[in-house]
Amino acid sequence: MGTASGIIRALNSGAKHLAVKRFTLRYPEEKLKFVGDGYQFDPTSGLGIAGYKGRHMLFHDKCTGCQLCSIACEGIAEAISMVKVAEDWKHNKKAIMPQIDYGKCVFCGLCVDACPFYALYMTNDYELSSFSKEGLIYTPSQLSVKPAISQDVEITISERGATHG
Amino acid sequence: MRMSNIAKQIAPGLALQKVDERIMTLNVGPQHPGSGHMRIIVQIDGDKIVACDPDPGYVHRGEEKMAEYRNYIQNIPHLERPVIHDSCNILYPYCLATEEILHIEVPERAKYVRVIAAELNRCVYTLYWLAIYGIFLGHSTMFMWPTGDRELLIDLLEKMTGARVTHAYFVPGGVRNDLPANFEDVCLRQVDYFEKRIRAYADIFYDNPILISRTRDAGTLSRQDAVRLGTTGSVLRASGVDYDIRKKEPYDCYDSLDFETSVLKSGDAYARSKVPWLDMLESCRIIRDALSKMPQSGSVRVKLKPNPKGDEMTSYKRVESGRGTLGCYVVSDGKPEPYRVKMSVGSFRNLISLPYLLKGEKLGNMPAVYWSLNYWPVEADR
Amino acid sequence: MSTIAPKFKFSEFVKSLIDNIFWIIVIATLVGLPLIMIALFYVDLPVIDGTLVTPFLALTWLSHPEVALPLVKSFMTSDMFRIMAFPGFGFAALMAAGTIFIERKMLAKMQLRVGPFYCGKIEGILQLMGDGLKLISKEIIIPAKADKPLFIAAPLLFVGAAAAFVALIPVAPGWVVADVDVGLLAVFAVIGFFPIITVLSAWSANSKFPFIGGIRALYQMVSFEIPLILSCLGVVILTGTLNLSEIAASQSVVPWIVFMPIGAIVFFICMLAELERIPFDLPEAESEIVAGWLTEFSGMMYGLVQLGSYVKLYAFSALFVLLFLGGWSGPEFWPPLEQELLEDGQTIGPISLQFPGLPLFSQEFFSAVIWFVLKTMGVMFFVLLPRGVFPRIRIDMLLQIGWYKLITLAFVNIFVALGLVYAGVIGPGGMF
Amino acid sequence: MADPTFVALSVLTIASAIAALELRSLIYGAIALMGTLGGIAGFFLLLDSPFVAMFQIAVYVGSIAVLILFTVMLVRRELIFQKVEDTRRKWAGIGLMLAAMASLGAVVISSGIDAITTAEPAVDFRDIGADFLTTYWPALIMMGLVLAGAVIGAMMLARREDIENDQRTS
Amino acid sequence: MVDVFSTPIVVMMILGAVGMALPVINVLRREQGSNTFYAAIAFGALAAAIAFVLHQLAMGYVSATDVLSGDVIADDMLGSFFAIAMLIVAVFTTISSFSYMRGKKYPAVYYSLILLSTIGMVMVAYSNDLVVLFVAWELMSIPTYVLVGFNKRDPASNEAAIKYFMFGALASAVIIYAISIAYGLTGTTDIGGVIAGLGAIDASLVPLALLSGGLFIAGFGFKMGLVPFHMWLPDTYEGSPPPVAALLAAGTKKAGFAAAIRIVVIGMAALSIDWSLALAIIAVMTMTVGNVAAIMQKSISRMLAYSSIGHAGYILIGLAVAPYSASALPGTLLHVLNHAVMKGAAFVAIAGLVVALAATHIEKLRGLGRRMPITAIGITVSLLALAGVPPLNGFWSKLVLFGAAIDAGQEVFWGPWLAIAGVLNSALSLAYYGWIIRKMYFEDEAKAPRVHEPRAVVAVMLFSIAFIVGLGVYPEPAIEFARSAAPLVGIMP
Amino acid sequence: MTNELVDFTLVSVALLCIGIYGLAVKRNALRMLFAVEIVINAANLNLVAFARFVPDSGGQTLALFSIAVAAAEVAVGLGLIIVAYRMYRDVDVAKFRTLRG
Amino acid sequence: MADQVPATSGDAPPADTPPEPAALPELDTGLRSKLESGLGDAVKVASATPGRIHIDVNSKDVVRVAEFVRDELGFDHAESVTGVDRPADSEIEVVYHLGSYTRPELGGYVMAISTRAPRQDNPDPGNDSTRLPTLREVFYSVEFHEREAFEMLGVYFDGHPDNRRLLLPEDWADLPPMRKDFAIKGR
Repeated sequence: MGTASGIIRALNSGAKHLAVKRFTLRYPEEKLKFVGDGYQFDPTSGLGIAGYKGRHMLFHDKCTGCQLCSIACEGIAEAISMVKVAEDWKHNKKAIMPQIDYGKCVFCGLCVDACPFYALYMTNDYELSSFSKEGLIYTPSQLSVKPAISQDVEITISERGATHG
Repeated sequence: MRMSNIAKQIAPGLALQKVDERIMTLNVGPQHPGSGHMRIIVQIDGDKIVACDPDPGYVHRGEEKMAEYRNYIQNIPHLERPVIHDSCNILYPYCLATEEILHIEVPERAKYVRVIAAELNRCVYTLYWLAIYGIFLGHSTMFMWPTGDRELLIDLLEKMTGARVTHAYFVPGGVRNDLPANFEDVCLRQVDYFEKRIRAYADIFYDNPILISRTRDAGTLSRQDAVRLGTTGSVLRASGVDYDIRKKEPYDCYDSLDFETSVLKSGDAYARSKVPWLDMLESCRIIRDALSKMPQSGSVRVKLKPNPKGDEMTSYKRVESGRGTLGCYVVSDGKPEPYRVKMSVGSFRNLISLPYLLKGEKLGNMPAVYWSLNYWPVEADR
Repeated sequence: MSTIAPKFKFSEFVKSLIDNIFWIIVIATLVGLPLIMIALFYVDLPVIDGTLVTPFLALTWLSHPEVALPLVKSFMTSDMFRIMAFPGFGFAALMAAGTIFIERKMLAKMQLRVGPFYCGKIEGILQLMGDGLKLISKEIIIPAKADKPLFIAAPLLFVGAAAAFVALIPVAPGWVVADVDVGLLAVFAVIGFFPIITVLSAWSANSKFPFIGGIRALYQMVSFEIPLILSCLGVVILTGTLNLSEIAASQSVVPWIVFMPIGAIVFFICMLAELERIPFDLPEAESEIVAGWLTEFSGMMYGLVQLGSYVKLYAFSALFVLLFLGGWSGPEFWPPLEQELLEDGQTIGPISLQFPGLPLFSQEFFSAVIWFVLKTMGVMFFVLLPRGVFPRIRIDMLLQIGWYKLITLAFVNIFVALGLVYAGVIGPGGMF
Repeated sequence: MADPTFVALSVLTIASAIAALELRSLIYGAIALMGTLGGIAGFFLLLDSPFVAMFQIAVYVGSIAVLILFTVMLVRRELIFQKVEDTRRKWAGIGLMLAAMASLGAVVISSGIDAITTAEPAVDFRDIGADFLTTYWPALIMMGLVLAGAVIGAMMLARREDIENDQRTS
Repeated sequence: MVDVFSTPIVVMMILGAVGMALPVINVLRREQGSNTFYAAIAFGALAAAIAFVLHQLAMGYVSATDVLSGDVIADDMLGSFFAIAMLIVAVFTTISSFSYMRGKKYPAVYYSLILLSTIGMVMVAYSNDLVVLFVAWELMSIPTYVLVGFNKRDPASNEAAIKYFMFGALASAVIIYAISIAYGLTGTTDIGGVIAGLGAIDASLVPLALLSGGLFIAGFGFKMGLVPFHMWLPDTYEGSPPPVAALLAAGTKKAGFAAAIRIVVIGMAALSIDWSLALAIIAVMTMTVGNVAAIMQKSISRMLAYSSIGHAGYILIGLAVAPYSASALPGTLLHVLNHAVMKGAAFVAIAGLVVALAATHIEKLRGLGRRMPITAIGITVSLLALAGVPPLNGFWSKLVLFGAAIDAGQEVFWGPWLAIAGVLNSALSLAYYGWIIRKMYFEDEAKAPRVHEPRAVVAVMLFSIAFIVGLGVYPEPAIEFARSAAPLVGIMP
Repeated sequence: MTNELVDFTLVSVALLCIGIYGLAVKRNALRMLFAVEIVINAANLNLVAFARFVPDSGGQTLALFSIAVAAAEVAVGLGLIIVAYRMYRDVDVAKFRTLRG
Repeated sequence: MADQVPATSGDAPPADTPPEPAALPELDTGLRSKLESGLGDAVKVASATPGRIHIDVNSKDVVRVAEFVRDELGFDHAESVTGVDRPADSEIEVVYHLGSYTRPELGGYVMAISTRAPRQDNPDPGNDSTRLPTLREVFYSVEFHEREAFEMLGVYFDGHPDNRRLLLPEDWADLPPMRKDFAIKGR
């Protein structure tokens, strides 16, 4: 009779779950809230600051065009290339800045680790899809814009199960 | 110790020449829903498997070769690719070996953070594996529940590392960033709930009489054969061998944590499917223990020289990953790049037992036995 | 831009559709209607109530409820209506569609997810239509070495057999397509067609996985047919008839499941196996044999097989209700309408409302149908529930269950029935 | 004269009987045989014997045709389409068949059997059940023995002895 | 309604219960072997059945032969006579299988099928209704299809089975067609009713009745091995396991005669048509073809097969002259009984040969007299009896048969010619029987060692020698029994 | 009752002849089995037709028996054919030529 | 390239001077002495750290050494078989990492047996002199590992029953890819 009781217990468990809250995140309407502003790196202490590794953000006023980010990426994804910008910065005589191809980027964040000047951060933006490959290449000027993101949902755990908002 | 009779039983390779016409050759191949990224050439006679030849290599991408061209840090995002669900654990032995080569001592807090991340990642991997095991057995609820509950842990890992699956979190010398604020509370709450959830799998899955009758005595691997075939991880522990690197050769802070290894005796597909589940329960315990014993402050990373060079030496380090012992053999020739990196992965080692286990089974047992080996094709191919 | 149709623009697509529809309407009005009228001029039209029906007259009648309702009523009693719409295929297909929707939502709920959600605004209620449209628009791929006639015919035959099965199911007193004296035997005769169709389609696809699946389906259906038949014998012994309507009518007091729970359980399990539902969905075990005998079907052929299998699901559930749950019997929902309401209409203040021909159906009929549908839905729920709870079993376990356990239980059930009859408790000349 | 249903049924039955023997593919032959059996069931319905008709369908289509199809499918694919026969023998057979058909038909037509008519209602199938259990009960028992013997024998024949039943030899 | 305690029902119950129990026991015991165990059970059941039939006869519970009783099963002398003959054959088969089946697979199925087939034969003899007759006929046939093909690995056995099955299935189809016409003409399936109905049908329906009769003869003729329908017989007897061949030659064939006596003879007599000439022609053809073909055979089982075709011809003489001579049917019955024993013994001896020497070729019989003396004596006696050599029982039955034929000469001119054909054929048959005997005793192999004879075969041999010689010396009781069992059909209206 | 007995009997006779033709001409064991089935069905048709016109339940009873018997016969026959196929890898009766005397 | 520019951030001083090798535990020394006493000159201990011992063995002796290690020391399975290309020595090194399940005290211990095969510049896998005796008869678990080493480095294992490709495609016609002279595109 162990079989019968096992079957009944399984059926009971299945039926009970009809009353448990749904777990699904309804993605386009709801977006998951992330910790902080994004992944940053503190070169003095050699430690990162916890955050989501999303699209990069480039501070033009700090970038010196030293290519360290590009070199760091070379063995990994080769997503960063240095391009000329029509800007005139004192600390960036060559006027080259990173341009990132998100078709190749693996979001490891090692370029952020490599930047000694706080010029490259990562943000919480992950909605980067595009209809063309060209659309995935972000020029320095695009990278300098802070993405406007609204992320509001977190996992909440209650008596009737965990759910997203 | 005498030579096993397994060697005589398994014919060298699969005689793929023209066999008896009633024997049908099935390519449970890369496009078949029941194999993952590999091919199992199965010869069946009626409903009974007479021979089987696993054919991995469909997702081979030469990670070991690539590692010879990049320096120790740049290898990190690559080497985690084989098992992105278990990326912390697959980086773990590489980091340990590199630390030995570079002579680095890891800070105390980093050890605990590493252990927490590794255990969370083990659960993430195991849930994914369990979900596929469920769908292989035709149990669609067991596919949905673990994939849903996995979200809890992915959420935690995302808070820790900033990425949901490919974390690239471990580096030689520690981890890349400290825990976010208030992480301990969130982690405890979610892990508690998670443990409640996975205990609920028992009713519908592990105690389900149909599942038990289906996987009991399917593909039984005796203790002796498990040792001889060199299986590892849950396959080995399900056959009654108490072998866990975390206990046998404790790395980082495992020797200070309180946990048990889960061992079952019967060695069939049911036991092999239950051991990872028991492991997950232990993981919850380890995480809670580690959170309570973790130093509240301190560095989590040793600063390295830029582009560090190791000594001319070799190092072989092992950890217990979701699929068993995961060893990394690093040969250094004094250059910034490793001379040779070899991953000894559990999936690849367990694959040897597949032809042995499937021979004589029913075709209906094929998915159950195959996936109970805790096999991840991408990891085996590397 | 899509690489498949680089110039595609949705607005132009819609515009072309609207163009087509416009021209079709214009041509139909200018050419088609006159043609029809001319044709009608030469056709002998029937005489109804002493008046010769002309097209014009027919149109005017439709606007007049007192004439139109009896016409509708008479249409509703016609054989065509019964076969196509109400107790027949249309009703069954509707129930099947409802079943699919309920199955998906319920399974999603059980698995803590949402299920179909967007199509149709309200909880994805139009998802099935969307799927149907998709299947219709998909290309039908026939394998090169397949036996084409058989391969194409198999889905049609499958749906046909399911429809034949439905035709034997009474829904309310007198509402049945084919009221056969040997109804239960006819049901088994129809069930016997399914394995043949399955195995033929499997063979005709000329592919390994369908063949293995077809053979599995054959084993499964043939070996579970025997306990299925045996489990019904208890009911036949107690009622002394094979007519399904009479069997249902005989349970107006107590449904047979009270006396024969074992038979009901055996019938239910066999039903799951005949329907290839989880845990007996071996013929479609995707992790072993891709999709079993359905592997090579594509597009609407696959859709037809699915439709057929859900219609079959409805029919089996209805059969269970008829045999064990008392069919349509149950307390009436509301008292019959008063006679004067029907004749004189309702007077509210100065306005008096007339309901000519209001009772298209009687109250008993409505009550019966509602009870029947409710019970059938309940059985369907229990058919659907195991899908979320159980894994698939293995073929040797399946055959062992079928041949040893279920047949034994079915015989136990027969002896129970015989015992009841000989004890004089029930059955012919008994209490009920 | 016979009504259209009868004519259609007889054409179906006889044509599919011929097709069962003459179609190139054995599978289609088996399907045509099912047509014959179904046609016979239709005749039974015409003859007001629904019980026998349903029994015919259930047994012949439900089990015999399945068995035949199954056996045909076990046969190698090229054999299914192979048709070996002696042409002379075939024509002789056809001639013989036509002659026999003509003579037997003549016998039947000339025999005055068409004088047999009846106006009585058809037999209720419950009487058949009663017959089974009263008059013919020894035959019923023997029928059970026949079926049991056939099942035992067929299982003995079809069992394959080259498959050992144990799973592994270790 | 049939009495539950009448002879046929009890025999059916005994054998059926045991026959069904054997496979169940096999399943429960979960093993393959243990041939002797199942054989002993089967032998016990058969012995009990024979004992019961004899007991019923001795106590006088069995009614006189009566076709018109109206019951579906007639518990009469005719049936009991055949029942005894067939049960003896079944016992022979079972005993010889003791040795033949040793080491072979599925003994439980084998003995179970033998018992089932025996029930069929017995019930054919007893049945008094076409429905029962048909079902019994099938019960007799279907297990033998399996039995003939029992050696699954042996192509000869399988080929024999397929041929036998094809003809057998056609035979049963033809029989049921014949039954359908007879039923249509008379509106009943009771044999008495059919006979009465056929006696009174419209003249216009007579062609159909003839068609029915012809189909009956054809259907039964397949089993009896009459000449146009005999093609399957040699192959089947040669290919099948020898004990099964004994069952076929001595058992199912006789059941065909039983059915023929019940239906054809009596029914056709009622139809008052001169059908006996046709039967006589068939008889002559059958015996001639059988005996002539037998001379040319190289294999002893094939020779015996043709010889049994020849004997079918002798037996048919009795049927042919039945309306004209009162001793025709007793002669038939007597020869049926004798032939059952003789042919059964001969095939059992072959089974012994197959077990001991693994050969049936005639050349292998050289020196058998020394190598297997008892078997050789048994073969010799049974062959001599088959040839109708005087002091043996075959002589008496042939004497009665030919006597009846000559007796019929008073009414039909061809009666004596039948007898002459029979005598000539007997002489012809003596030639090849003698040849075998010569091979066994006079063509001696130089250093042939003595071979161990299977004990079961020896037992059968001893019994049959005793039976043959005993009835040869003292034939009166058998003749008397046959006379009492034979129905009276000579009375023409 | 618009159909007459003779019509059914004629159909039955036609089927009988077709079946016997098949048995005589065909060399494929399965086709021969088909032919046997056709003959049995012809007989069944006859039986039920006569039973309707008598009318009497005996014919239908016999038809039921014959259907059941045919099932048993087919099971055994197919078993034999399968065994033969395993040995000869063929279903052609003419290829079974072990026994030629 | 990578060695010109630091890839990691930070300019902290390197962890200098390798730490002193710790004294080996008793188990390690015991194993080492057993090895040396049991096999004598056949083995040369290349390195020994706590829990690890790495021995160099001539290819002629490798089966004998492996049997000794299995039977006397209790190592019962191979964890990995690593091929290392040494073009400088014109040799290919194959390292067997052996572990033990049956002896609990050896659970944390790994023995590496290293052996070398001659290397040819124009390899013809399976037909040239790059051969080693297989250890499959000693450790069943090396079967797939040795197949991998065969296809990746072109070391033919004499006596291995199944020297087929495992991971690489069946039509791979280039150099064995793990050799140093097989260069990744663009590097």
